[in-house]
Amino acid sequence: MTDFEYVLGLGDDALVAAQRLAQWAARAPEMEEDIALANIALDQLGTARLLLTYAGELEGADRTEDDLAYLRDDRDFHNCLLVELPEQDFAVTMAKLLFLSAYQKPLYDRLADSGDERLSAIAAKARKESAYHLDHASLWTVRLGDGTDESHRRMQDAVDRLWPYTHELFEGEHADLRAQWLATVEAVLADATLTRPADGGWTPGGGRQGLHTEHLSYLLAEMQVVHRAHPGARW
Amino acid sequence: MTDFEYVLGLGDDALVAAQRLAQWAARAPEMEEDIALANIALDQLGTARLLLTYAGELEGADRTEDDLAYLRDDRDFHNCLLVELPEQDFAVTMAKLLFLSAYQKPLYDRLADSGDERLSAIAAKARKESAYHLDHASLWTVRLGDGTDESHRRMQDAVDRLWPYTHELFEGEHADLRAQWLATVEAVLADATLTRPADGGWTPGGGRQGLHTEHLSYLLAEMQVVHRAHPGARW
Amino acid sequence: DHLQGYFEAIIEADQKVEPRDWMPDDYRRSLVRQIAQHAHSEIIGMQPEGNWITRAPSLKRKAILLAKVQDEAGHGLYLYAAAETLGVSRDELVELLLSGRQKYSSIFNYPTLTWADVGAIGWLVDGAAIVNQVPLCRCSYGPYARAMIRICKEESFHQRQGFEILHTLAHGTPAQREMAQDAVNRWWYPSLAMFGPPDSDSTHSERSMAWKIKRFSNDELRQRFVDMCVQQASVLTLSLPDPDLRWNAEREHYDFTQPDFDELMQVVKGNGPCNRQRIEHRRRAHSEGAWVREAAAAYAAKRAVREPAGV
Amino acid sequence: DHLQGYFEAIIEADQKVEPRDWMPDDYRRSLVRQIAQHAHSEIIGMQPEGNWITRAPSLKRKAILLAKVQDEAGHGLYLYAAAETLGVSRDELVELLLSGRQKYSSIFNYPTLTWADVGAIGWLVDGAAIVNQVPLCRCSYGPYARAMIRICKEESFHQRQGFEILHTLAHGTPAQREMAQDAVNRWWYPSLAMFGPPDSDSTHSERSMAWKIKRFSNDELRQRFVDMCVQQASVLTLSLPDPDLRWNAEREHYDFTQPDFDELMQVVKGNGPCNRQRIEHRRRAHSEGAWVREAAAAYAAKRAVREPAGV
Repeated sequence: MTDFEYVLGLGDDALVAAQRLAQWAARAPEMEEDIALANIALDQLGTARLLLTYAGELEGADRTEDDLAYLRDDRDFHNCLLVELPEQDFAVTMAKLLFLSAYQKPLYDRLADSGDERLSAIAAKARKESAYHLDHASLWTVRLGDGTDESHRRMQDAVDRLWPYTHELFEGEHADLRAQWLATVEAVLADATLTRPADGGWTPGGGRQGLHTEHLSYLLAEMQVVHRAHPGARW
Repeated sequence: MTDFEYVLGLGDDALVAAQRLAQWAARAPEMEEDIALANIALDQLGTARLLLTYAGELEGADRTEDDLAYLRDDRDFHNCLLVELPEQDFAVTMAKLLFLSAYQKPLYDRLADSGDERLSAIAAKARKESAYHLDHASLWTVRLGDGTDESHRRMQDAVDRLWPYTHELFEGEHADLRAQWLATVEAVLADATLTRPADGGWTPGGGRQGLHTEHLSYLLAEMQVVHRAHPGARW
Repeated sequence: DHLQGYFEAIIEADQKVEPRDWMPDDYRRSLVRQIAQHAHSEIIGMQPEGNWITRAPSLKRKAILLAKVQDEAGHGLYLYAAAETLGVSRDELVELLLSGRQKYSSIFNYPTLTWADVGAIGWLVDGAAIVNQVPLCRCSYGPYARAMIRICKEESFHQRQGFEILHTLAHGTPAQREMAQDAVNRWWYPSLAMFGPPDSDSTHSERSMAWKIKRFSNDELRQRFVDMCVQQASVLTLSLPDPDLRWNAEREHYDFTQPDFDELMQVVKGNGPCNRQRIEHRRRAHSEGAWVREAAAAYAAKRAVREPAGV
Repeated sequence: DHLQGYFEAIIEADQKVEPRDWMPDDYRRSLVRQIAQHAHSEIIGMQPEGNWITRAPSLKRKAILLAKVQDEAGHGLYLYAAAETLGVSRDELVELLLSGRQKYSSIFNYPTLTWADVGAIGWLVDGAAIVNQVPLCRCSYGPYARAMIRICKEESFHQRQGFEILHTLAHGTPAQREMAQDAVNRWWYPSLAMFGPPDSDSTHSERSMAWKIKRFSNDELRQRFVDMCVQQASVLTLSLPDPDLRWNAEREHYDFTQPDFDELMQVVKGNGPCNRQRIEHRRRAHSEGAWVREAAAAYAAKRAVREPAGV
């Protein structure tokens, strides 16, 4: 049977990614991008809801998507560190999205063919969305990498900063997805005239075990504040 | 008898000011200033605790300082808007502190002589601290105003932005304190080679009635998150 | 002359004026002003509701609100496109917004203080917008009328969502109910003010009516809105904060207290609670995004050189 | 020679070397390195605890924590002043910190994840610091020894506060108790690693001992710390995360599992969870504050011209 914490981790990835993307609402660099980022946030949020609902069923303790989203502390979140990092710079947002979607796409492809019918149905829907996210992030990575000097510098800086966090995506059973991920990402970086960072050195992790950065608890404090202030209320 | 909401408003001013100042911890422009800002935050926090405790007693509903600080929403906070405004710029912090301490000082002077013994004792302690805050803010206002072109521009900008919010301080029974406040502030601004903004036009208010800016609820979400996550716990 | 006559005949016959048609300069200017203001309002209007996306109290509500704010960006884009058919560019209009030379709806200069404000904005503000905008679907200028049809459809969806939020809160815990009533109390009069000054003081109305840009007067629309809200408030079990609100059997309308038009004028002049915050937010987003837009332009220029059209 | 002989006699007699005294270059360099690293640790150490000031769960705890972080800034200042007596300036040392050429204690490269971490840092990290630092109060270099006396007094105050936080949590609700145990589990081994590599691998120790900068070996101090913590943990009713921890009657010490020194070396090399975050935070504070420091300098220069000394 599919593991509760595994599904929870996937759901938390999507939920935290959605929350970070939603912070761009009404402050994207152009209006079309406001719409695109909201779209992607909505996709991630939609997948998060399906996954958290399913995780709750697997757990069998009657926890709903909202119980799981709003009533856990950061020590009980299983998302990878990548998605929780702050993104004040649009280049960081695009680098995160590139790395995340290049991982989610093949992962969902695989899950769509898994024996678990529920998970397979969720993944079949999500993989189409991931393909769009990957296209969007690739397009911007290339534009920014091959745009102006400033945008090149910012995009390279974002890629360099985030690269160490991508190792965590391929921990354990996902190790073999890295080859495909690298092929995708390396091609985009090359197109974008960006340097692919070296591996090794610092490889932060721990998110899947609930050991997060100091950023996540702030994100959750904001996300959960209204829900927690009204215990037991319906919305 | 002294009014519960009046004392609560004074306490909320001090509490919210302390919370904003505490956000500077470990990121002040120089190490000495880290110490000074922490000192001022501690003073404001100390006064806030005394005032909130006293407010709780006046109310007579057994609410402690922590009940009042941690279990009210922004609609029930009575602080002036000035203290809740974000302060990412050191010039804004100093302008806020100048305006606030030039108001708290004569206010506490007056309360120290009031017939309410408790309030009088609290104010007698707080007014000495306010005198120090005022000195510190005046010093920096002059340094920044009469420093470099950049610091002059930033300091003037901070003064201009915050000036409209100072009208709220003198609503109602505090109206007559404005003359003394103006005398203090105008002298500092003159020393600092800064232009005293014109009155009139926009005079935002509502804080004393619980009508705040959109910033306060974020501040409270962060401040209250741990306390609220553990209802009834002792710390 | 001939062109003027043709234009007047189109208006008379309730036909649409199209971009290629001749139109009087004043008609064009008037439309640009109105459509631009409407577009700006959608863009600025994303802020007060966007303020609660990250804090929405359920994932379902978060998704609905995110989609709504996204719709507003979309409405902004349709409307700028409609204005562009009149010979101004979006960049020019955005510049006029950022420099304060063009306005947006004053309603967005009030703060959203609680989650219930999201409900109240949906119910009251979108409700008022619909009452204002439904007649614009028959506006004489084709592109604007067609944009409005699409927008109104989505707005009524938003209004129903706002109503649902308030309904849930009003039938929830005492704290939720109190939050809902408080939000309605704060948004009621600003919503009434959305219909503009009373007919006696309205400057542009008469000509707009003649040109069939506008079809009803401010006061007529305001009355229609009040009548609609009274019904719905009773379903919500929430009260409207007007002690003088009552049915007038003679007029077959509700009597009500007018909003404070002096306050409205103050807000229009820039002295509302959030005018500065809203415009600064927009300016900051615009300036912080400049390097991204420049990069996109630089990349497009490089591409154009590398891959000439048709290759 | 004569000076060398005098220096050695001072050391031998357990007297203090003072700034005006001659000292060997290596002694000076060694002290500068150690005092600077200690000062940097106080300054960087403000961050992990500072992370919880705005979220402290009671006003009393908020005040205590704020005062503690303030004390750390004060310790940083004493220590930079002590280093300055050796002929380096604070600005130079800060530059060495920001550029990564000088280190700070690796313990601060771990994140503070919950409120209980504030307690665990106070109890374990300050506890370890005290065990390390108490012997430094007798260090042969006068200014450092005197700074340490003052610092140790405050540190033991901080340690007691940390202990109290954990004691309250451990005797509170089940969630609080769990939070406390979790924090102790996470901070235990990093705290043991604060005493540095095992004596067999320690590079600078021997000479420092001869010069009476250091008085006990890393392993001696680590053992002292373990023995102390076992007692206190039982009062806290919390366990230490080491299944092999037990009293050894022969040694009259507790046996314990050594920390993972490979992990320590990784963190020292820059690969701990928060190395980048901590140093970037410090760099950002420094660079964002540059305009303020420049303004203060410009103002002081103007004043000096306007009001010459003595006027």
